[in-house]
Amino acid sequence: MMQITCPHCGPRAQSEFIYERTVDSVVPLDAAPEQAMAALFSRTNPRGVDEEIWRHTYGCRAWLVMTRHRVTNEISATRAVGPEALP
Amino acid sequence: MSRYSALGLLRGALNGQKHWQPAWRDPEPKSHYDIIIIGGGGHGLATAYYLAKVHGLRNIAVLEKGWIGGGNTGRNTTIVRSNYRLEPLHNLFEFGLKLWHGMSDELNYNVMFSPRGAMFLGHSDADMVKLAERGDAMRCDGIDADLMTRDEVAKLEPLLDMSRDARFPIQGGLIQRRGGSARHDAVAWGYARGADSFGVDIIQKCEVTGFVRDGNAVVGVETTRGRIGAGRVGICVAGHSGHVAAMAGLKLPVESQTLQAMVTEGVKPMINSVIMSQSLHCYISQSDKGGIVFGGDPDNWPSYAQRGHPMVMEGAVAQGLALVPALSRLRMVRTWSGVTDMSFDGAPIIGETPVPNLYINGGWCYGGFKATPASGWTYAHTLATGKPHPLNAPFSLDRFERGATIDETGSGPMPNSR
Amino acid sequence: MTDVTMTLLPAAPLHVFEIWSNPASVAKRFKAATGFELPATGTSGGSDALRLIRFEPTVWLVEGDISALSDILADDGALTAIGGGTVRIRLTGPGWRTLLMEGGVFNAEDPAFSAGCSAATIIDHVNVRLHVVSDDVCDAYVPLSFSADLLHFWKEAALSLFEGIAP
Amino acid sequence: MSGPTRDPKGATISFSFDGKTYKARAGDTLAAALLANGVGLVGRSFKYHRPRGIMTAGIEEPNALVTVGEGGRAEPNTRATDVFVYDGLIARSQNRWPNLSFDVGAVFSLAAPMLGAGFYYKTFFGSAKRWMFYEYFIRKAAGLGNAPTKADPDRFSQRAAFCDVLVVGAGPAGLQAALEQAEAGKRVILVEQDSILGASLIRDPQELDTAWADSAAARIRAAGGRILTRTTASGYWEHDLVTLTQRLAEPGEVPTNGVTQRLWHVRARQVILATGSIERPIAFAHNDRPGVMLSQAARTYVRRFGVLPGKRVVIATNNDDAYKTVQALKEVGAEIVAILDARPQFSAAAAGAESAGLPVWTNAVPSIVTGARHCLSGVTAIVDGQSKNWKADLIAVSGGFTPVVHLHMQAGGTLDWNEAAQAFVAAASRQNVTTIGGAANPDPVFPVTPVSNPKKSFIDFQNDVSLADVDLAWAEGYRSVEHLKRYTTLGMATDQGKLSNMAALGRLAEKQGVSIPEAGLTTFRPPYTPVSMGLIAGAGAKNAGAHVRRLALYDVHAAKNPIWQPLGYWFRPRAYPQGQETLAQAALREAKEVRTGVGMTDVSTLAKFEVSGPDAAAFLELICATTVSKLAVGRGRYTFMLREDGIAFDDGTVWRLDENRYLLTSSTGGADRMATHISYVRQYLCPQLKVSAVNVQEHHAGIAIAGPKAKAVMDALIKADSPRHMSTVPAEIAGVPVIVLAASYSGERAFEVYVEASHAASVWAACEAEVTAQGGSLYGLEAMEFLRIEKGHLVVGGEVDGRMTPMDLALDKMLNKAGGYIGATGLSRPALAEPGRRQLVGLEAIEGDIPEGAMLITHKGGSPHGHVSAAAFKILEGGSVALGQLKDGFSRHGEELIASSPTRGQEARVRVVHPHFYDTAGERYRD
Repeated sequence: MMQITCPHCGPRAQSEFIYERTVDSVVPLDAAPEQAMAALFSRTNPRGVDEEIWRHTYGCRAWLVMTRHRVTNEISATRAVGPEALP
Repeated sequence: MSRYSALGLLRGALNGQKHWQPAWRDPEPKSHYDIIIIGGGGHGLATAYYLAKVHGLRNIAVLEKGWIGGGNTGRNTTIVRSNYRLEPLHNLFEFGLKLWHGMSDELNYNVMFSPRGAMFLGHSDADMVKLAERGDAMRCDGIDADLMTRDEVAKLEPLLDMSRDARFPIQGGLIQRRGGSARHDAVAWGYARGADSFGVDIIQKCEVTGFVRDGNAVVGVETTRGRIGAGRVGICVAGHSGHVAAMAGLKLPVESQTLQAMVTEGVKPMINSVIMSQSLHCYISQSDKGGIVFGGDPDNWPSYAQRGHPMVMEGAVAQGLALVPALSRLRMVRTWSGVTDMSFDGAPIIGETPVPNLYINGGWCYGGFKATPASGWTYAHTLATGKPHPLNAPFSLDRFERGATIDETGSGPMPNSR
Repeated sequence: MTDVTMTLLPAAPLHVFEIWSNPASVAKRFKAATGFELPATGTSGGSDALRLIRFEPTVWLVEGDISALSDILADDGALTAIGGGTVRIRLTGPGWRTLLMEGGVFNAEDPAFSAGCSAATIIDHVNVRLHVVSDDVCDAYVPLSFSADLLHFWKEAALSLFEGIAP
Repeated sequence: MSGPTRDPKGATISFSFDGKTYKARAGDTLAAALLANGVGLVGRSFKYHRPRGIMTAGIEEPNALVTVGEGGRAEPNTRATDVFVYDGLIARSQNRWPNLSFDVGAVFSLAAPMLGAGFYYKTFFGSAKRWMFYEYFIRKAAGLGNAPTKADPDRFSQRAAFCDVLVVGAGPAGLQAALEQAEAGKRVILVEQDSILGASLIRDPQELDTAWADSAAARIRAAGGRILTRTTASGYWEHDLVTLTQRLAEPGEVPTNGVTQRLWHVRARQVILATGSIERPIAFAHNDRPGVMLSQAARTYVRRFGVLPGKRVVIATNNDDAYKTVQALKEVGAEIVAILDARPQFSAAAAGAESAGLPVWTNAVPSIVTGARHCLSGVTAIVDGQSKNWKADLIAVSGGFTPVVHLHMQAGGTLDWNEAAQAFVAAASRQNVTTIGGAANPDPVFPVTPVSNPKKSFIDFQNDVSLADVDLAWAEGYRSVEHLKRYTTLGMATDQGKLSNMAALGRLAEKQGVSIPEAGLTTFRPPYTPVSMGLIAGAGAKNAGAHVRRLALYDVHAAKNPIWQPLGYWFRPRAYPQGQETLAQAALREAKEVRTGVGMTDVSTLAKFEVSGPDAAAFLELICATTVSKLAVGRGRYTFMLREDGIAFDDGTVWRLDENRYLLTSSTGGADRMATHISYVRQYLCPQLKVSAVNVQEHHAGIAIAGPKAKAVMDALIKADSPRHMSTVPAEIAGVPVIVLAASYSGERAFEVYVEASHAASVWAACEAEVTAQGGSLYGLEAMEFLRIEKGHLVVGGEVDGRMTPMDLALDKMLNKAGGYIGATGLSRPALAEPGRRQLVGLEAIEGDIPEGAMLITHKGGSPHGHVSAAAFKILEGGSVALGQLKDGFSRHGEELIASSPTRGQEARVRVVHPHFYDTAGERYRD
């Protein structure tokens, strides 16, 4: 069980978070059909570092982007996404 | 190849079992093969075996980066069944199940396939209808499936909690009596020995590091043991499909996730079949050595780490104990994890790639072990003829973007099933 | 002897106060109108008359008199009632920290998690929002549908923690 | 030979083994107590049922496995060395029949020459059924203890903890480290699997003694540290999370407060492993017999437990540590008949022993021992190439030391080879973990090459794997260490290779002609020692980790004793039977009530979202595939939602409550998924929107009132004219503010009342009074299902099964023509428009009742063209009708098919029709 640093709440147990998808699989709202299907159905799926979208579902409910190594589980960065927020 | 038999063992009893030969050779790679299969797991070895046995090809190599059977073949819960709801799936797996029933004799290697019955439990009327629907779909296509009453379930598995006020009370089940479990390692070893006997080169500690291209076409592989030419190359490395396909510039509809399983200390027989559930996500069986083999859902986040996570394990065990409370004082003695190719409809991918001469077999999610013979048979057909076998035609790589997915659970393109 | 007790607080209106734009201006208007700052992440502010507890980056949970809040938000956010779906369970006694470690993953034993702090976490599979009222009191905001089971879990856990052998 | 003995003085508690009562001292392990009572034979091996005694004094014990406790508390395969005797402990031996002394299973030993490694793979051919015949007997012979058949009466706790430093192992090194860290102001947790701290100081008194251990412990506690005994660090996971398994009661013991074990999830900033090492056995023939014991174990029994495990003792060693055992045994009067030192030269310790008059033999390696079932009688060794014999009742062996690096390796750490110690030691780790003490600095040893008959020289004791099995696996090509392990089952027993791994690696390296580190090493995975399944499950064992979600109106329904139906984690009333009514009778009555009068039901579980802000409509037109912005204030509409791949995944209604405020409802089963979807779209995809989308699923309880008299009921309740179909008004019922929506799932004029859940009971009571006054009654989910099927309404999880597009469901006319909704691009995939897709149809029975879930086939023996997704009866006129999915179904209206359910032996002849069986014009909705 990993420890994930929520950009809002600090280090918390992975149990509070849910993985959503990789950043490269986000389908932008204005994507053309081919672009949208490529995002949905093809992954770099690296055996190394990737950027992933997680949500602090059972914590502050905010979304975050995590840079994580898929073999060692080293998390090199997390950053907040979403509307502008006060500190 | 020295033939295996009880007589052979008796002879061995007199000579200290000294007459047995290596089960497979340890050859040096040749400079060129007609077909190279990347990946010496059960699927790759079965493919090589059927290429030789069914298609008469001999100049074949299986390249394994570690030791054969060391990936998901040796890291699963050994369940064999074909009880899928959707037609392309149950047809493929049923073809495999028929091969399982003759596998030990076919390979002259006892893979200990034990058709003790694969049972899904139903916990509500709604579950029972879903189970009936699945069973009806199978029966209409000629595959065995039987609904079980509560009493029949209780008789088969006396240690299930049959109380009416259980959190998930057991109302009945759906059993596939021809399903069961097998000795996973033996499947890899048996196919390896069989393939080797036809002259297939099984080359261990030989990792593929790149593809040799002629224009767009693949004409060989670069490996840690040098360049090897090939007429056709088949990727067969489920769990790491994305990693290998990337060497050919391909992105796949696959995300790698960890699936863990565990086994308890051995006890005298207590679980008679393979127990699964329509509402819960755990599966329970007992190995011939007496350990209770236990599995659950994959970790639901991408990972190539062959390590499990306590929270996933705790969830699966809680579900299992709710079904079989008598497991409480047994002790979990070993855990293991496999890296699985989670495809974006839950079904495998077997067929051509956009790259000439390069084929792919992967995306098995957490259900690949039982498919081993069917996967090998159909992939061998595809590699030998360049065309899909009717059974694997629906499982093409391009089905996702075309919109022809085979989504057994209806959960859509995200493997975390949002 | 038991050193934590659980009490259900009476149902009361709860609102979420969400800011979707210009948070700094809203904060200014808020301070001017109420006399206290919009609380920072992981804290609460105000008094019994109006208390805001922050659990989310752009959302505050509001207890008390909300009459001034719509004007403060103006077009930069909205107020939505959610109180019907939340049960407040008050944990009283020095043992509340230990109790919250049972079936939990959040460090409620951290002394820095003190009066005026808030945190949301998961305990025995239930999403729980915590607000420390004082050294001896912590309020838990629990979804109504899970509250009966969670209360049962806490009662069993409390028995095993504080009666019999030391933890 | 008399076997082990102890002065019986001080024996105060009693226990039983195989039905016989014995006395023990408090603080004894079961192993110590059995030895003290002269019990040498404790178990039988797994494969050959060989007699086995007590080999170790720790958690690595491979042989002395017993079942402890009774009923649901019985713990099979408990190591006698890892259970402390309590008064009344009941232990039984395992894997023997009819009894331990005379075990019929021992015939397997006779067949041993046939049953080498991998013999199963080479025989028992024939059909799978034939294998199952053999397997029946194999399974019966396999396994060790019996599982309990009763439910566990005790509970298991799981608790989180956080610390600066976690120290694993409370030997001298661990205690010292914990003390330093605690007194430096760190939050420390110190764990020890034994019941006491610093136990090795009893075995090997140093300048530090147990009094020092006690004072160190007191200082650690005084500095705020937490010390847990009977606690094993069993798993080292990601980011320095360590799981600890703590025994609050011994195996089989009744716990004082209901909790028998606790699982700790400890997140540490730093972990210090002071886990020590495990002594290795030596391979010689019959080295598995009772009377063969590890040297340190013998010393432990003498010094800690006051038990003399043998009177005439042979010592076999390749290191100096065993000379401490010589000393310990001599102190209590045992006769040392020979010291077999494998080293060619006298070490200082060996020379010291010899000068003290002890019979030390160098270049001496044991080759075979003899004995009866219960004890040893003689030892033979090869000394300088010559065979020599001694009479002895105990051989204490030391083959060197294996550092406990399991946790280090679980943490992802690598290992270094220590040539002097012939052992792997912890090297680098990517986690914050260090190894100290004996585990980091094992004693030097001399490598020993076995000189014995490999067939009888065991390396994995429990699984009966001998050197010959390793040799055979090698010869057959199973040469990687993983193949070897899997082919021979070496290291797969309950001790997971703690004693056997190094011996096997040594043999493998010898065969390969390489060094041990070149031969490889298998990976250690959790758990370090076996962990009870009940502990892993924790409180979740009772409810599968899935709490029942209770309705706000649970008590109101429960008082009416309904039939409940699970729906996700919720339980909802399925029907309210009257008198002796069956479910079907009650549901039909309730449905008729709705068709002819009025009924009410609880719809609180529906997903609900309050969406407000200037961009609310724009946001909803992303989520919903229909238009939303055209709704006037006070109006609502049916809507549905698509996944990004264009497949329909939920449906519901959307209502414009105010200029900038909407209420969106969707299915119960999809509620959590929809909440995530809405949050993702709002927070991740369009953070710039001025919108607030709040999940109010539980805030509002929902009450549906439906039927021709529903309007009259509602008019009376709100004391005003009710809103017309698909309109909404705020109102008050019983003095409580509510929202009234005029929406119909049943096909009748109907309303949904949403009320803050905390006030739902009074509103429900008012509604029920009014409905009853109009002659109506409550209805449950089953009636609702009848009503909606007859009306042809969809249900998520039924017709909306995650595989159907809006076109397949005939919803495409409602799609927002402007596009822009999520899923619009996915819908353009070519195969979604190709022929052969399943499409929604109605089915009317021509003959027989249509079984739900049945397959639709054109002729007997044909492959399915579709299936029945929901079946019901026409409520007033009778007759079986259903909804289904049928290949190219839109163009097959009028066709006759068979709805076949072979698993239930049911079938019906059906006609494909339009999927609306009731009021197709929708006239009954309107006033």
